[in-house]
Amino acid sequence: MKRVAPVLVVVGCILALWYVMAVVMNTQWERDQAGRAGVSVGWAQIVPATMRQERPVLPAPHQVVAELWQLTWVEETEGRRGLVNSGSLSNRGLLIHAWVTVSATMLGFAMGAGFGIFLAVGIVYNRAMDASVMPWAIASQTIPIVAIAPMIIVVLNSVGVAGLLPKAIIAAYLSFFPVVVGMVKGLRSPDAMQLDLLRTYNASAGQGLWKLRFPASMPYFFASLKVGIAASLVGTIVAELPLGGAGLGTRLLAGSYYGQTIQIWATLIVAAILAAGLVGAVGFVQVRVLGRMGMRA
Amino acid sequence: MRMAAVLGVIAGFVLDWRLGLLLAVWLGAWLVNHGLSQGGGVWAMRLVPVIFGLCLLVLWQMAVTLFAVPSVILPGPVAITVRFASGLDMLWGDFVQTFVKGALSGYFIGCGAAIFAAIAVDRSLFLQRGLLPVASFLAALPVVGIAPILVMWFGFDWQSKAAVVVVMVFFPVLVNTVEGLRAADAMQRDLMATYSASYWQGLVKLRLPAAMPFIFNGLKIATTLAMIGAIVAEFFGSPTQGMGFRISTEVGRLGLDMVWAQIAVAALAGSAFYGVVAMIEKGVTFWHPSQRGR
Amino acid sequence: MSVDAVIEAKGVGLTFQTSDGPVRALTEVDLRVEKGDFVSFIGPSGCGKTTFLRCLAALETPTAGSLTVNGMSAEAARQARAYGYVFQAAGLYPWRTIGGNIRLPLEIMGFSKAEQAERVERVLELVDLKGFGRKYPWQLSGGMQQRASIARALAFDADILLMDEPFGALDEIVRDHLNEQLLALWARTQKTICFVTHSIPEAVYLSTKIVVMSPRPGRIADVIESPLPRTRPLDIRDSPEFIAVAHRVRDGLRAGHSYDD
Amino acid sequence: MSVDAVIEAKGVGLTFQTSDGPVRALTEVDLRVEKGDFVSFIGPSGCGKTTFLRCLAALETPTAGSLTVNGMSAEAARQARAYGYVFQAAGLYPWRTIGGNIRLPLEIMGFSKAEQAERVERVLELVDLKGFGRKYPWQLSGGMQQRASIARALAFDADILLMDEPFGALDEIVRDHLNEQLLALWARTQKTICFVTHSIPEAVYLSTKIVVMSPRPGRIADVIESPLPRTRPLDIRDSPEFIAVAHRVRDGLRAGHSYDD
Amino acid sequence: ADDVTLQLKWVTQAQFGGYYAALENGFYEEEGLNVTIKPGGPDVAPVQVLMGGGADVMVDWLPSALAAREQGAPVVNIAQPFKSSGMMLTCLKETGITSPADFKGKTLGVWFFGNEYPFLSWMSTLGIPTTGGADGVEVLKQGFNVDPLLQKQAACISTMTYNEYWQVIDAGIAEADLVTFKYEDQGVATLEDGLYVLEANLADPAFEDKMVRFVRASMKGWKWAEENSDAAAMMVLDNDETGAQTESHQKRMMAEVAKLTAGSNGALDIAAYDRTVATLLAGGSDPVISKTPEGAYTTAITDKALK
Ligand SMILES: Nc1ncnc2c1ncn2[C@@H]1O[C@H](COP(=O)(O)OP(=O)(O)OP(=O)(O)O)[C@@H](O)[C@H]1O
Ligand SMILES: Nc1ncnc2c1ncn2[C@@H]1O[C@H](COP(=O)(O)OP(=O)(O)OP(=O)(O)O)[C@@H](O)[C@H]1O
Ligand SMILES: Cc1ncc(C[n+]2csc(CCO)c2C)c(N)n1
Ligand SMILES: [Mg+2]
Ligand SMILES: [Mg+2]
Repeated sequence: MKRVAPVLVVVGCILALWYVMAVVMNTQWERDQAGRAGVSVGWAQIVPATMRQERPVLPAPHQVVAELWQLTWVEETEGRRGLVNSGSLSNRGLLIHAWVTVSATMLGFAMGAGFGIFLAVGIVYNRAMDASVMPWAIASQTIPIVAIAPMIIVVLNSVGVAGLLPKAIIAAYLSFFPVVVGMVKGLRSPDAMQLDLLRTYNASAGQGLWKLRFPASMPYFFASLKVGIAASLVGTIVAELPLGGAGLGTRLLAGSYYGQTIQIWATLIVAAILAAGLVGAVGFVQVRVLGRMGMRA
Repeated sequence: MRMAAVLGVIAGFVLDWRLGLLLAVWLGAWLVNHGLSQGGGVWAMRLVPVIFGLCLLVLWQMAVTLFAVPSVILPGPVAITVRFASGLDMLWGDFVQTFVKGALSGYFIGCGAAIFAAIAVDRSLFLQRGLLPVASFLAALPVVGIAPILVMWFGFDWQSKAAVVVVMVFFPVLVNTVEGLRAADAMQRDLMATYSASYWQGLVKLRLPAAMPFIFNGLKIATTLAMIGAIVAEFFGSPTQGMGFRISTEVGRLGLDMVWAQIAVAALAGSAFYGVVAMIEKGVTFWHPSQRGR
Repeated sequence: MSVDAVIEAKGVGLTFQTSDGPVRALTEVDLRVEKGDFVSFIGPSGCGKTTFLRCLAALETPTAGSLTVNGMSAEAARQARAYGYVFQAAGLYPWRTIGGNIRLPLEIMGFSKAEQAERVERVLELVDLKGFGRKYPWQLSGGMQQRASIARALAFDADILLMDEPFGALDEIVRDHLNEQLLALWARTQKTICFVTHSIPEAVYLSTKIVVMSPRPGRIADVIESPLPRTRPLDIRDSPEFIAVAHRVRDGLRAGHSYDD
Repeated sequence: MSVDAVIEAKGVGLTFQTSDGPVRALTEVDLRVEKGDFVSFIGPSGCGKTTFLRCLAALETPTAGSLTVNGMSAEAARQARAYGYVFQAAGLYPWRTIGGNIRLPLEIMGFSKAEQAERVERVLELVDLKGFGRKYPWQLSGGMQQRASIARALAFDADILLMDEPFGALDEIVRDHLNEQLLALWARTQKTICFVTHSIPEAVYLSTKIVVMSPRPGRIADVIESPLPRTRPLDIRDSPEFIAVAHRVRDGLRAGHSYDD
Repeated sequence: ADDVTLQLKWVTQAQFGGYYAALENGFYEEEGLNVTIKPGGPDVAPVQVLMGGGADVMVDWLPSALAAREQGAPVVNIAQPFKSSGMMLTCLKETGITSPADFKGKTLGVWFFGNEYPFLSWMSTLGIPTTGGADGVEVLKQGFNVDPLLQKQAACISTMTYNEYWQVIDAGIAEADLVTFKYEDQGVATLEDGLYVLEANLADPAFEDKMVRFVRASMKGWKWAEENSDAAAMMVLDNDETGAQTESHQKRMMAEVAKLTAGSNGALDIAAYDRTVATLLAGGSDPVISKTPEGAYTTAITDKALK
């Protein structure tokens, strides 16, 4: 209760502010419309009108909620292509798009995390890699991959890399960096004494990695996985923009072409819930693993 | 290890002589770097990343030339450099529009706001419990979703780019600062209590200085985000200038050399921005073991 | 009574509320410290020495009993800046020079710039660190840092000095040296000092009064008034009186110690 | 000579190359340790005690002189896993249980599973930690952790035990207790022990041979053969012989100590 | 059956209804073709896809195809199902714009990504600089939708007769409150949605034959779609993976598109082609193309297909 109450209050404040902003931002349109129609309107008409526009500048929260409901439950139960009527998830609803995005996110995340760990081990064990990789890894992240993702997707597509993979590659590109940074920190976290101990046992490099560096890096590992999986989701969504298939990214853009603000917001909320869910899942694994390792996460 | 690499090169030659050539160049550069890093002088270590980068560029050019990749798919570094040199005016104009106006202003506003918010959050347990989870939820909103909305709200010019940047950098800086403000250890705080110092004295003399390493962590992450945010926002509407505008327009016109020249500018500016913040960090947190060690 | 009670504790108790249930750190502590006393607290780990010192400094609030410092509540004494506190580790702020660290309390208490500079010089001299004011903490050895932190506590002329194992991390020789200096300082300034230590010789060497504590929950097992004279050369430690006191302390400690850790 | 030299150092010197120029940590160290000796190293901070121990363990390589361990080079001895090393802090891996920590060297050295289990049990008993094998380090007190780390060093039956201030962080009573136990263990196993400490009583109480070092650069100032019998109750520390040896150690230390830190 | 991949210029919508109609009605199958239609999007350059080998044939506008040709991407027009241009500039009446002369000093929304060429050549024929100022027009890179007009960030925006224009109407602005300038009416129309392939591929008779069949089936699809516009729109909907298109909007779009394809049998109208080239070359200081293109179209395919 102590934890929930403040969140509720803050959410309440945000909702209140949101309504106020909705009125403020949508008023102009009502006035313009009235002006074009040649009638004069007062606040009493404007305020309720701002909350039920079809293309609001800022949709009111209840409009977004209604849209969410519409695009999930209603679409699947009543829609022509919904679960009930067609036996498969409807592509008009958001569930299937969320699923497509999540699966590419997971694949990309697995690739990115794997690559990140590989690089981190290399950096820690190889002086040449230590000196050369990091500056370029930083530089790689200053490339606006998000901006050139469409081009990359098109090029990959044209050389026959299609399906989940191109999206996953962009997702991996964004998620490997936090993993490298975190894992290098983590693999280097054992102190000199812990390392010396293994030298007194004349342990091999491999034993050092498995018995000391990996276990010691776990807290850093999970912290960077959380950042990495969120980055991976962003990468997937960006990569979906030009694909025109299923996925939340396409869906966001499609909402945008047709100026369906409410639908964009609903999709955004789903994306944020997904992100929270993915990060939460990593956190769940973290608690389990660290718990089994006797560490208090 | 070395044996395996040589075998790889030979296998490459057998499959396709062009592939073999690429692998051979790669192996050569790697061996040079390996030798340098074993030697271990200060200058040698500086040279290693440079050789690594040059090697990547040479491989890129070779791949493009040897495999005759059409320039509308991927131009080589030489073509990009030529375009870079001939388009300096345009690149500069775009750079000012996107980086100086959009990214920098958004960066300063966003980071400043985040630090103030962090102080507020730190002061109030209530905000800490309420605001942080909500903020982390909002931070998960993908940029590409927010950008069109912000462009709709703040117009086409750099203000909307700055707004996107503000949104992007806010959370990482907030989280790091909040964590940093807690970094002062119990003993250091108790010391302040024994002086019966006021809240503000404690903040200015203890907690902010102690938080600096964390704050700079956030500020460094934010540099790369600022660059990306400003560019992406231009995809959703912009004046006819700006790096994002140019990238998207030139892709449509198949001016891929210009696209890559812009990417080079972004990478250079981004790395330099990162470097500058890292240098300031070095000056401000000179006392921190991580800085002293080096 | 003829002498002033600087510290007066009656039935002081403190129970921490933790997630595993309450932890009784102190119970029924009665103690009277007079002006100019040098009181050492000794006892096994976890017996509440630090906790008691923190109560004196109003960094913790006792949950039972009454505690006065200089005739007022500990909290009031803290706000009156009645004492200097020296922690186990030096606890210097790494971003300030040694001079800057010593200046810190002076800035907070609003001394004038000139006064600050003058006092910093004076206490640096007092702890034998003249000329080190512009160095950063990490440029000094552990012993020097510890002296700087004592200088910091001395800078604003509090009557009471609370020291929590200030020399715990130092080697024996440096420690002997600092012990001598501390005694000299005490003699010169006539401050009241409360001093926590783990070392029996240190406690016996320094104190006019030794408080032996026993754990679970923290209680006072014995209070020993030292028969040693106020002026003490280092080799007093081989004298029979010294050894006798040390024995009594060790016995007091043994009694309270269980070997299960 | 009739007894075997386990450690033989002749003119050992070590200079660290740092960014501020070379630091001479050790010069001209000559020392001979025989099988079954208990050698203590004592000296002011920074005099090179740790460095010398690390040279013995081949964790550092001397830049001058010759050093043999068990008749071979230190590096060869390390590869032959000739010794167990106990660090100042317990240095247990927090993600392994006490049993797991003790098993670590056994896993690395390729003992069979059964043998591992058997040895873990045996050494746990040896250090009085039977039944704690499944606990995590943080569930134990500092003293218990230190014993676990000794158990870890004992598990693989090295002849030589190198201990670098193993009890530095513990309180006096616990320390006394562990000292007694260590002596008992030494008597039982007849190992050769090299032991670094800051405490004069500890050095005198434990050792058959006390090496007093002096700094800048690290040299051996004095080597004292202890006249005390091998079996030592705690109160031997009040005996005149003990006090005499302690005095000699203190004088040796004083001589090498300069008070500029 | 022979595989053919078609890369669209834009997302799945009724603008491409003819191809979907041909697909769904089995016209491609009848010609022995197995056709895959790849949707495009705002950041997909169809020429890139074609050059990369990701598609055999693409839908593109003539101006951007010619510009690509100059950039060294040898694409060739093989058919032109769209006879007239659907592009226009839509302005709010309240801004006081009644003729192109009123553009000066105003802000106009323009699509880029290769769609800017018609606008730029129009402005240069009007002699209006696009760099802002009192005598020129301020150009905005218009995003995906009509918001700039609704939010009054621009006085006019680019619209297609079949798409964005109706979005403005749907948003609640009456036709009477709008002023439109069709490129067609201004004499600056350029040819839109044509079919293009790589020049090198045409040398291969098997490929040429495939294209002949493809164009024949596609045109059959277009003519069917013109007749049955509502049914064609439903086919488009069925092929929309994003699920974002609405039935009413697509039906209306199909009807509008039918007006643009009406009268075309697929063969390129050489006169219209020459007019487009002339417009593009006339671009003043910054022409879209710098020299008259050679071999940018072939009538060989349509000649055979229409036999
Ligand atoms: N903040 C706290 N919350 C809960 N328990 C505490 C807290 N601080 C101290 N304790 C407990 O109170 C008891 C006394 O602690 P204290 O630190 O005073 O011991 P100490 O005598 O100073 O020990 P040491 O010699 O190890 O410093 C211990 O059992 C400790 O675990
Ligand atoms: N890796 C190193 N690089 C440079 N100098 C070093 C290094 N290790 C130790 N030294 C220096 O060598 C000298 C001896 O250090 P050492 O750690 O052996 O001292 P010690 O006697 O163990 O001291 P203490 O009692 O504080 O543990 C010191 O001056 C120290 O600063
Ligand atoms: C970035 C962007 N470019 C173009 C259009 C407009 N548009 C919609 S359909 C179509 C015809 C394509 O054949 C065009 C040009 C847009 N909305 N956004
Ligand atoms: Mg304590
Ligand atoms: Mg040492």
